[in-house]
Amino acid sequence: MFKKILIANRGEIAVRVIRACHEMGIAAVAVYSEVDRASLHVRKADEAYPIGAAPAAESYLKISKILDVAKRSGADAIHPGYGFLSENSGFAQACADAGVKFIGPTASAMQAMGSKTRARQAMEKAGVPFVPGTSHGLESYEEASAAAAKIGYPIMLKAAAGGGGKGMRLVSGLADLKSALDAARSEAERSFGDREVYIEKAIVNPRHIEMQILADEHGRTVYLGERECSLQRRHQKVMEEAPSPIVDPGMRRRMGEVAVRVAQAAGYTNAGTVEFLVDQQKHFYFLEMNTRLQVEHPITEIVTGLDLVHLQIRIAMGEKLPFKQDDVTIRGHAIECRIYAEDPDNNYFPSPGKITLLLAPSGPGIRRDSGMYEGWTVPIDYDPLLAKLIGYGTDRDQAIACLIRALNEYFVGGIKTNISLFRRILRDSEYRAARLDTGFLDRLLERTKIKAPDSDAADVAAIAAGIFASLGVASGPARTGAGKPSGGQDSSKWKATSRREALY
Amino acid sequence: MFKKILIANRGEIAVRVIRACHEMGIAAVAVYSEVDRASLHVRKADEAYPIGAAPAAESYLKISKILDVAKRSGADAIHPGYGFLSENSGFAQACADAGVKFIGPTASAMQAMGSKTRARQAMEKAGVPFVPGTSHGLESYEEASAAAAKIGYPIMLKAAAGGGGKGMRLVSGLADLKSALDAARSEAERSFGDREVYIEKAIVNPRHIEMQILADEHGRTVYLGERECSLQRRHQKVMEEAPSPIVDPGMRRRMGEVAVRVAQAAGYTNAGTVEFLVDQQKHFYFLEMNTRLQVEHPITEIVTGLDLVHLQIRIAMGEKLPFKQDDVTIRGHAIECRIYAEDPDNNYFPSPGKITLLLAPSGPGIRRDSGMYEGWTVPIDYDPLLAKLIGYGTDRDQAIACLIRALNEYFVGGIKTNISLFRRILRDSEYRAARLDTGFLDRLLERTKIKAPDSDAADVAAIAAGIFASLGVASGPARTGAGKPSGGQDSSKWKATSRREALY
Amino acid sequence: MLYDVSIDGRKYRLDLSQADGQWFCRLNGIDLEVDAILARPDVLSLRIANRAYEIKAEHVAAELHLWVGSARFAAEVYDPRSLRGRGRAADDRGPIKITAAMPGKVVRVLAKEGDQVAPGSGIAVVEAMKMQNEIKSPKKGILQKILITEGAAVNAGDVLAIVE
Amino acid sequence: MLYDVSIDGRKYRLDLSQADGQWFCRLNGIDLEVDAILARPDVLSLRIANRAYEIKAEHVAAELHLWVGSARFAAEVYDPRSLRGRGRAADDRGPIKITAAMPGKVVRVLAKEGDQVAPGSGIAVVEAMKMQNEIKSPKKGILQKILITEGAAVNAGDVLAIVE
Repeated sequence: MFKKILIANRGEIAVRVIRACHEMGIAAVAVYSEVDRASLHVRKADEAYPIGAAPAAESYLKISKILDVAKRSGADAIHPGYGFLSENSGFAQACADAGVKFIGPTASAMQAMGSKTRARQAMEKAGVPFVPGTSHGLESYEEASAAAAKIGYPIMLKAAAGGGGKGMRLVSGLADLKSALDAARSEAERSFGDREVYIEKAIVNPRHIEMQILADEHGRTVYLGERECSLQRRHQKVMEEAPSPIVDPGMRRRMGEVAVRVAQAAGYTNAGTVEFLVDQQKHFYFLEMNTRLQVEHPITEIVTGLDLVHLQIRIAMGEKLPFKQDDVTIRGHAIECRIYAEDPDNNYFPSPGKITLLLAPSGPGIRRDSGMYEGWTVPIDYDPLLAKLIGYGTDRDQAIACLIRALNEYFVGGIKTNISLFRRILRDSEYRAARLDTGFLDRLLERTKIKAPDSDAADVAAIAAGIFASLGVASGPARTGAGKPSGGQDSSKWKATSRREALY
Repeated sequence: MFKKILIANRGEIAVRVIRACHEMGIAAVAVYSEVDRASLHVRKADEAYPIGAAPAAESYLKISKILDVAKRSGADAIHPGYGFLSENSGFAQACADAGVKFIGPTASAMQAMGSKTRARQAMEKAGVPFVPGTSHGLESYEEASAAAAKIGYPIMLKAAAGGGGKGMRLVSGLADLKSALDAARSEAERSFGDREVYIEKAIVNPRHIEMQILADEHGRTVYLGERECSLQRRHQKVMEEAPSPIVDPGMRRRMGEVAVRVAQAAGYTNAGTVEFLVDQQKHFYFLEMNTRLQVEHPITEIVTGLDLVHLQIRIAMGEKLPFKQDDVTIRGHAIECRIYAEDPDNNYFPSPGKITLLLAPSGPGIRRDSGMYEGWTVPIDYDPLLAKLIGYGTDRDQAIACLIRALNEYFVGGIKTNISLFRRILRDSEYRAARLDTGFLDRLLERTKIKAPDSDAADVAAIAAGIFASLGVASGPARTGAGKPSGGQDSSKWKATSRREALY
Repeated sequence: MLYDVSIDGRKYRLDLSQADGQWFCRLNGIDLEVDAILARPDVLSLRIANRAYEIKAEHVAAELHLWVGSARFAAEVYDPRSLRGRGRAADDRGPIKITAAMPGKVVRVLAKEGDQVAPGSGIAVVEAMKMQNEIKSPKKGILQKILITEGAAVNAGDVLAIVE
Repeated sequence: MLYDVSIDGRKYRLDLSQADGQWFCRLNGIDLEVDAILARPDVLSLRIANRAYEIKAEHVAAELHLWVGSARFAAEVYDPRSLRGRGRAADDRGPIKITAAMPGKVVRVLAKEGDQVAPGSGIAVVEAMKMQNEIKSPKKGILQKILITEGAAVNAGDVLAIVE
């Protein structure tokens, strides 16, 4: 049994893991950088240790400092959360060497999944489906046209040495193959000094669907159903749901069994996620494995009724999984919104700052995992994820209805957030019809956002403005919170507004 | 389809119904008494109408005023919540007469269940089990001893005209019967002018378990599983859980089928609850039917994955139930704590007043249905229920763990609450072993509460006291909220504490 | 800054100062490594030698309560350089104000000015949320003043009577 | 009390007073039945002819935003008896302060004092949360003053430059 766990992370995920520790009667040790002293995970922990300056490289990514805290605090285990050191096999190994249990897979399993080529070799042996392709360089146009005919158009030409889109060409038919092959080869030559290109089937408008697995240290691996993660902006997930609207029980079992084979081939233990691309005919192809807890794990928790962080800790303590594959049931529907400090009116640029007012939703069908509080100043140094709002219901429509209601209750004053984006998505008719793919969100954002001129609401705002002014009680951003005394100057802003002159 | 629903209630249940309305795209109309202008349900509603002075008889119980608001606002339907007019068949009838749909059973079904004798007649016809007894007056000692022998000791003698414990005697064996019969008869004579007494089997340490049912207006009635409600203080429920730890699938089906028969015998529609007493051999006996939504409905929602208020509204709109009995599944475990404004150190006396600080729990396994907010003054005029905290998990132990964690996060400053009571219950070994009955809580409260002298925590408090004082930022109860401007006087309390003299 | 602190009646001498965001803390002569952030006006995030605490401050009538986790303490802070107002809180001598613990309505007044009262003697009955609560004298003495009448509304902290 | 109110640039004349907890409200000459409670310092529960609204006030740098439900409005309130400070917000003449919309670090300064700038000309690049944002001139003019240097930290609302 662990008596004390160090959480090598910050923000909402650190709070989430601290809560699990407290539920299991385990003391929670927080670490924090200079700008995170006032962060919620420090407030909620049993012990808290400073580990350095704001840049992650000097604090949250600093293995020696974190292991030093583990030693000083006497922690039995370390939970890495997601991001930071969570997929760093060197860290997992360093924990093992220091005699502290890393709550996650072994370093060797992480390495097996971390290297693309080693992963592909292991996966091919396990019969895992990849995107069809030649997987070796093409000698000639004739070989290319034969291979393309076999795979079927559209196809993608890719530089063997490549990356970042260089040497890549989408080819929709034989007519375009010759010129595309020449162009790709010369671009590959120029970019990488290597003109070798290969062919892969082009997946048009794919879905991104992932499968959660859990593996104990006694050889049992189970899958807990899929998550639909197609809503992305700049390859970042924005909103996820479980189950996927297109996955039926048969497809779930097939994907789940592949995911279990992937994990077993790598000797994987603890929680992990196998990501797939899914084409319009519902063929699925292995993409990669995330060897950690995912941001979006709560939606799986809700539809399965399991607590993944409890199970992670129990697995790390050497317990056997307390259920079998057949005991896992999927019931209801859950959708997660990632609430970011970013400005929807300014191309979703990060918007750190002080939270002057926070009205948080609750009630039926709502789970809220948050790392923020009223009065807290969001630091500029890290990922701008503030909280996750999860809506759930008997079915997808009800989960959507619940989320819209809760988003309307959610108010984060003083900084910009992407809350309005979720309202837009959830009301979109394509979204409601579950016609999702990885291009969905870019298309939605390209459509001009028509701001309906709501003159009634403007009239209401005019009256409210006068009432606020006459009550003389509105307050500036410095009113409450972290380190600053309150009081005394509350009405000054109003005066500033009503009396300012010139320079504007 | 309803376009607008009036909620004839206040507090957390009004907020809960408003949320359901918003989720279904229905406008919500609030009513409020003079002392409830600042209450949360008024903030959250689309329209809000004052209906009179603080005493419920002049506002929330005033049928004419509520129907007048329904008319003025153009509401299609009225949701009564629980308490107030929710079980008033006259109100249900008045709604029907006014052409406004009452979201609940018909007036005649309410009357059928409201009258004990009519209900018993109907239930006997439907084969519903009652506590065994003679159900008619005993002519002689011989008749009494024969009946008692047949029923089996212990038995209870009860005055036929009785109530309030008068003319009641618990008899544990034949030796005591004669004197008890004489005493009961003469007490009944003195109290009610009628010496008739009858015998009922005494249920020693019963459990109180209730069954949720739903009936649509097309003849389908289903049961949604039971709730264990044995934790009571002064016959008021304090904490409920679903499922009951002693009910297995077979017993659930038997109780559920009886509950469905009860509802059908009364021509019942919409949501209702059939209450049972359960003895130590798990025999269950019909107690009464609550013809409304229960306070504790959320725990059923969580273990079934259904939303009872949505379903109430859909049934009232004439929809058919969207599922059959076989589709209802019970998964996981949920426990509800009723957070009351009452003082555990002063015999749970109500403690209204201003909430100066509110830290509310959230995260995994937590649902919170609340009617309070920071800055709000809890009025003295109504039931002191502030909020409901529901913990859930894969099993009972996990739900308990989650609740303890959340209760530790919950802080309501400025008024007293019973939060500490739940921590005590949840840590009690009898409770954790699920050995519950209606006497459990009284026995727990009788045990002396040993306040562990925590000198470490006292040292911490001493340091904190000094830091608060040196920051000069602590605040009096008038700092924020409802109607009062903030600021300026925040440090005065500290001065009052450090400078006060005499008279103390 | 030097403070005399009383926590549930237990006395502490606290020497506390702050410079450049660093705290210096000596409690009853022992130096402690302390670090504090006011997360919200009544919420203190406190670290003492790397142990983390969340302290909530609560003002009920004239009293200050501090919550360390779920344990509540009555706290008093004095400036020991002031000669007044110290060490008399637990003292039974002198007049005592009887205050209302919660808002409510005075239903009955049970004693009159000049009455001899014993500890536990009823002074008045106050009703709130349909429950009645008897307000009792905390000590033996003479009822010097009654400041309420039947039917009056009282707020938490209002002085109801003074026992000499 | 008479107010000139601007909501997203739309002008209102508002006459507002309060007596005995009752509000008197006339908006652009029309009398309205209004009732308001300040639930929290920045949250107003407002009733207008029985319609209920929750209004949130937000102060971003020198600006006031009011949220009616999920719609945000930029609000300005003036006392019309004051001759100053009115009706110039939308005016393009006169110097304009360029302020930082969020806290961050100045990565590059793109112009120097005395430069001619056009609307959209880059003035500086500010980085926050690993993303870079170019600060642009809102109008044509001469860069009168630059108040930042490369590497400097800025807070939301800080004046970065002034365009004449």
